[in-house]
Amino acid sequence: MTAMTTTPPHTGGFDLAAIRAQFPILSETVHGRPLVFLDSAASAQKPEAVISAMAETMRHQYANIHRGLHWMSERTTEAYENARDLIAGFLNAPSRNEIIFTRNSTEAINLVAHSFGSMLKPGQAVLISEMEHHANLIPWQMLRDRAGIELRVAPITDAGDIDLPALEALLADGKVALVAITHMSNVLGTITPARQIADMAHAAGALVLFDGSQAVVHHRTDVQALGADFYTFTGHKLYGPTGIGVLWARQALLEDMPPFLGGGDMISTVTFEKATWAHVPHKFEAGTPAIVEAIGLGAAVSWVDAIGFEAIAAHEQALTTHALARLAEVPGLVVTGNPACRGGVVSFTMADVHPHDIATLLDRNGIAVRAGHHCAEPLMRRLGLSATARASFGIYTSKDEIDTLADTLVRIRDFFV
Amino acid sequence: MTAMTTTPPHTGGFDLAAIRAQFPILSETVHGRPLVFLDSAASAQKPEAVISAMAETMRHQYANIHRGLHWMSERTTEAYENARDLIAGFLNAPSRNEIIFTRNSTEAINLVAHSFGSMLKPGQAVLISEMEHHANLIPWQMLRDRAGIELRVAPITDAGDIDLPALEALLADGKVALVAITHMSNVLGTITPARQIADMAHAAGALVLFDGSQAVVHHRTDVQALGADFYTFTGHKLYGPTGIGVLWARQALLEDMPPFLGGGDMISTVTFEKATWAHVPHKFEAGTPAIVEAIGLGAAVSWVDAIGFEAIAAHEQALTTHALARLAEVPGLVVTGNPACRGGVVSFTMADVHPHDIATLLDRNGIAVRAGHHCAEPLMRRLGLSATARASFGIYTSKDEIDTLADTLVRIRDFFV
Amino acid sequence: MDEALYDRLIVTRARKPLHAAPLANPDVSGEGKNPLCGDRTRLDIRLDGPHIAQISHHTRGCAICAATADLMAERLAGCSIEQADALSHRFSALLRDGADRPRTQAGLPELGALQALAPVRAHKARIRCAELPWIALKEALSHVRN
Amino acid sequence: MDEALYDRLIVTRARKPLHAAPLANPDVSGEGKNPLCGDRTRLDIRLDGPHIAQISHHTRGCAICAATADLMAERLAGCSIEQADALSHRFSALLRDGADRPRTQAGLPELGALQALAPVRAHKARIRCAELPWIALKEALSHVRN
Ligand SMILES: Cc1ncc(COP(=O)(O)O)c(C=O)c1O
Ligand SMILES: Cc1ncc(COP(=O)(O)O)c(C=O)c1O
Repeated sequence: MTAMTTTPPHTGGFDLAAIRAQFPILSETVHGRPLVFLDSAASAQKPEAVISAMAETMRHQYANIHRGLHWMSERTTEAYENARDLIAGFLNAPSRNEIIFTRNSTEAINLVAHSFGSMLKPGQAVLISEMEHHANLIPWQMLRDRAGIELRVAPITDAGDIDLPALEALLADGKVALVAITHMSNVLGTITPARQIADMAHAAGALVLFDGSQAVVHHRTDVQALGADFYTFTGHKLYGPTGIGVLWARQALLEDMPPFLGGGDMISTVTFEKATWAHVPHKFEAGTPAIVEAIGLGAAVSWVDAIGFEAIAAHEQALTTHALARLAEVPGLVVTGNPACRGGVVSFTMADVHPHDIATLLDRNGIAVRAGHHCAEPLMRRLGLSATARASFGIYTSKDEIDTLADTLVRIRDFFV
Repeated sequence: MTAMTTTPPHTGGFDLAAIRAQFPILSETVHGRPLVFLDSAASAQKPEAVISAMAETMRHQYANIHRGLHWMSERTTEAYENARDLIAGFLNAPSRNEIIFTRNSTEAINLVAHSFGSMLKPGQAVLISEMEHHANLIPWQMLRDRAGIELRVAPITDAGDIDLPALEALLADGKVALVAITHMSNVLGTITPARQIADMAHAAGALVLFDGSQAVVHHRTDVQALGADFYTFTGHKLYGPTGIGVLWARQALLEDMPPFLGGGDMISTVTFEKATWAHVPHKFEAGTPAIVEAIGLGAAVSWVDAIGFEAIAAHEQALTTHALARLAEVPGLVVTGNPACRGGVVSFTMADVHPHDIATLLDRNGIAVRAGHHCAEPLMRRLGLSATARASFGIYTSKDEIDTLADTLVRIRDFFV
Repeated sequence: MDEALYDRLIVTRARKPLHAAPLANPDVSGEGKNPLCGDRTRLDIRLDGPHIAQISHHTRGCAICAATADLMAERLAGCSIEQADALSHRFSALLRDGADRPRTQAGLPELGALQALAPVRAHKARIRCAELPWIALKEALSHVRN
Repeated sequence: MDEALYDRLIVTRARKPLHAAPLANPDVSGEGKNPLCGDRTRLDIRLDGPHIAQISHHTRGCAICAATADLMAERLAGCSIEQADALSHRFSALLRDGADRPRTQAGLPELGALQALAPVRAHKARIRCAELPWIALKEALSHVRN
C-alpha cells in the first residue's frame, strides 16, 4: 500500500494520500495482500473523524437526550440536534424540522410507505422503476397488498437509463400519487435525471421520492433544486456509522402524515384513551434514537463537506473513466449498462467466469468487490443476468487500486480459459 | 471522585473501583464537581470494552454483511452473527434464530404491534398495565385505532404493584390475545411477577410480551423460565450502544408473523409481482442492520456476563436499600411507591420543591437525575402527580454517590423552605 | 445553594407569590401548558383601555415558572399592550440571545426584577419553564386584538 | 491463480463437465436453487433397484457449484442410495466440520475426487455453492422413498 500513499494528488486541493491516511482500515492486509476495498457502494469505510466522534461522545459526554435536565443530557441533546442541523445543511433542506433520523434508507422508505401510504386509496398508484433496489420495491409491494393500490414499474432502456417517455405515459392517467425512483442505481451506476422526473411527476399531480442511498455519496445534493418531496439516504454508505439513516420530506407533508412508530418522545400528551403527537421531526422519532450514530453521521457530513463535492466528484469521475478504460481491455469482460450519467459504480460479467468465482478469486488477492444480484433481482432479470460482479469507488479509491483490479481480472480469466 | 475509587468492594469478587475505572465518563466533572451519574435508567454509560469493540471494528474489520463474498464482509458477518449468539445465550433463548435486532425496545414493541398485531381481529383485546412506559402503550393504541381491537388496562395497587386479581378478571372473558406488561417499571422500580402473569395469560389463552428494557439490566433473564412469548430490551440501558435493541420471540410465532419492514436481506426471491420471505431472523431485519452496534451490544452482554448477575444484583440491592434509608431522612421527601420487589430505581417528590428544580439544583452540584413524567404520563395521573425526580443506579454506582445525593437534597430543601 | 441560578428572589416569589390572588371578572385570560412536565400557568387580566389594569396568575409549576409568572404580573401591571409585547420580546432575548446584545434591546422597556431569570439562559431545558407565563400572556392578549 | 481454492480439477470440470449430457426418461429428478445468486442445479437419475445406475446434471452456476455437481455425479454412479446418503453426510462434514474429524468419517465411504472441494471450508459464503448439487440430490432421492 506504500505505493499508493505516494500517489500525487489528483486534483488541486485533493490530497489522496492524506485522505487515505484517515482510514485506519486501508492499512489492513487480506490473505497477505494489502486490502483493495472496491465495495464502498455496499458500505463505505469510516474515517477516524467519525470513529472518534462516536468513541469520544461515549467516553466524555453522553446521556439520554431531550428529557434530561442535567448537564450531560443537555450537552448530548445539543450534539444530536446539531447533527440534524448539519444534515439539513448537507441536503439544503429549507428547515431542520424536515430531517427525520431513521435506521437506514430502508427504514426511511418504509416509514413513507406506512405513513404517507396509509393516506392512499384503492385507485391510486405508486410508480417505481425497473432498476430499484429491493428497499425501494418491497415496501411498495407490501403497501399495495395492504391498501389495495396499484404498483407501476417504469421500464429502463438497454443502456440502463430510465425510459422517460414510458415514465411519462405511465403518469398520464393521473392516478399516480407517488413516483419513487432511485437517484443513482447501485448496479448500473446510472444517475437518474431527478429534476426532470420531479417535473413530470408534479405535472401529473404526483409527489416524488428519491432513494438517494447511492447518490448523496458522489455529488452535492440539493433537495430544493431537485424538486423532491421525499429524499432518503443511509449513513453507512456516506462514510458514517451503521444504524443511522435519514428521511427528508417537505414539512407540510410531514405535518399531514400520521406517525409511524409509537413510543416515548413522539407524543405531546398521553392518556390511556388517546395520545396527541409532538411536532415534526419528533413525531417520527419514537423512543431513544441512535444518538451516538446521529452524532457520527454529523461528523461524516462535516468531513465530506470539508473535502468538498467538487473535489470528490472530480476524483471519482476520473477513477470511473479510468476504470471503464482498463476494464475494456480485459478479455471477455462486459460492463453492465452504459448510462448517460454514471457515478462511481461499475458492474460487469466475464464470459467464462461466474461472478462468484470472480469475487472469491479477487478476494484471494486482497481485492474486495461484490457479486450477486445486489438486492435488485427484478433488474437482473430485466438484464438477462442472474448475477454480476461490481466494483465501486469512494473518496479513498486510487487509480493504482483500479489497475490492480484490472490486472488481476486478466490473470483470473487466464486461469479459467 | 478519588474517594470513590478507594471504596472497598461490596461483595466477594465485585471490585467497584475496578469497574468504575472502565467507564471513562465517570472521571468527568460537571459544573466543577465530579459527575455523580444517577440516570442510568434513562441510558447507561458505556464501558471501554463496548466503546473499543465498536471503534476497533470500524478501524480494522468492517464491511457490509451477509451478501459479501470477500474477507472483510465474511469476518464482519461472523462478528454480527456472533452477537446474535451472545444475546441468545444472555436471554437463554432456545434458538439464535429467535433474536431479532431492532433499533431499540420501542421499535421491538412496534414490530410486534404491526406484525403480530396485523393478525388480530375486532373482538380481540390487548391487555397492558397502568404502569407502562409510553413505548408499551402508544403502539397498542395505534393498533387499536388501526385494527379495531380493544385495549385493556390492568390497574396497579397503591404500593405500585400490578393488581393481579384485577388482571385475572380482565382475562376472564378469553378475548385477550396478548398481555403486554413491563418486567420492571422505569418509574416505580417495581419488578413484576412475570412468571405468574405469563401463567395467568396462558391459562386464559393469551400470549405474553414482557418489556424488559429496565429488567434485563438488573438480574439474569431467562425467557424460558419466565414463560414469555415475546421479550424486548434496548441496548443503551444495558451498557451497550444506542441504535440497537432486541426482540426475542418464540420461533413458531416469528414464523407465523408477516414481515414488518421490507427491503434487502429479508427476502428469498423477488419479482415485481411478488416477494417471498427469508427465514427468521432475517425476515425481520430489512436493510443494512446496525452492524457495529450489534457487535457493541455483544461486547456489552459479554462484559456484563463476566461480572455476573449474582454480584450485580447483590450490589444494586445493597445500593437500593441504602438509598431508601438515606432518602427517608430527607425532610419532606416522599418516595413514590413501595413495591414488593424493586430494582435500582427510586422516584421521589419533595413537599416544597418542584422535581424540575430538584433536578436542576442537583445538576449544579454535579448530580444527574431525571425529572418529569418519565414517558409514563398515565401512570403519573394514576399516582396523582405531574412529575417526579428519579435516581437510578447501575453497576458502577457507589454508596458514596447516594450519600452525596441525600446530603445535597437536604441542602436543596433548606434553601427552598 | 446555587445563587447563580436560583436567586433568593426567585425562590421567595415561587413560594409566596404576590400576584396570585384570584381576579374576578377578567377581561381576557390565557393559559400556558408544558406537557413534558405537566406545568401550567393561567393568567387573568383586567384591561383599562389599551392598558393592563390588573393581572393575576395561577401557576402550578417549578420555581422558575412560578417566579417568572409572579414577576411578570408585577412588571406588566399598568403597561400598555404594546409595552407588554415589547417586554415579552426583551425577555425572550434575555433567555435566547444573551442579555447584552445591544441590538435586541434598543428602545425596549426595562425588564426590572425579571432580570433575575437571566441565568436560566445557561440551562436550555429550563428556558421553556420561564417562557410558559409569556405563552399564557400571548394567548390572553390575542383575545384583545380580536 | 489460487491453487488452494480453485484446484485445476475444479476449473476443468466447471468448464467442461463430463456428466452433463441430458438423460432421457429419468426415474427421479431434483433441483437446487440459490436465490441469492440465481445459481441452480438440476439432477436426473436412472435407478437400478436400490442403486443409482446413471446420473446427469444441468448446472447454471459458479465453478464451485458446477464442479461439485460433476464430481458428485461421477462419484455417485453405481452407488446404493444408502451410500449416496452417507457420501452426502461426509461431504457436508468436509465443508462444515473440518475434513479430519475422525468421528464424522468412521465407516463412511471415500469422497475421492470430491476432496478437491475441501478448501471451500475457509470461505463460508461459498459453502452453499458446493452444497447446491447435494440439495438437488436430496430432493431427487426423496422421490425414491415415497
Ligand atoms: C420500561 C421501559 N420501556 C421501554 C423503554 C423504551 O426504550 P427505548 O427508548 O430504548 O426504546 C424504556 C426506556 O426509555 C423503559 O424504561
Ligand atoms: C440504491 C439503494 N437503495 C437502498 C439501499 C438500502 O440501504 P440500507 O441497506 O442502508 O437501508 C441501498 C444499499 O444497500 C442502495 O444501494
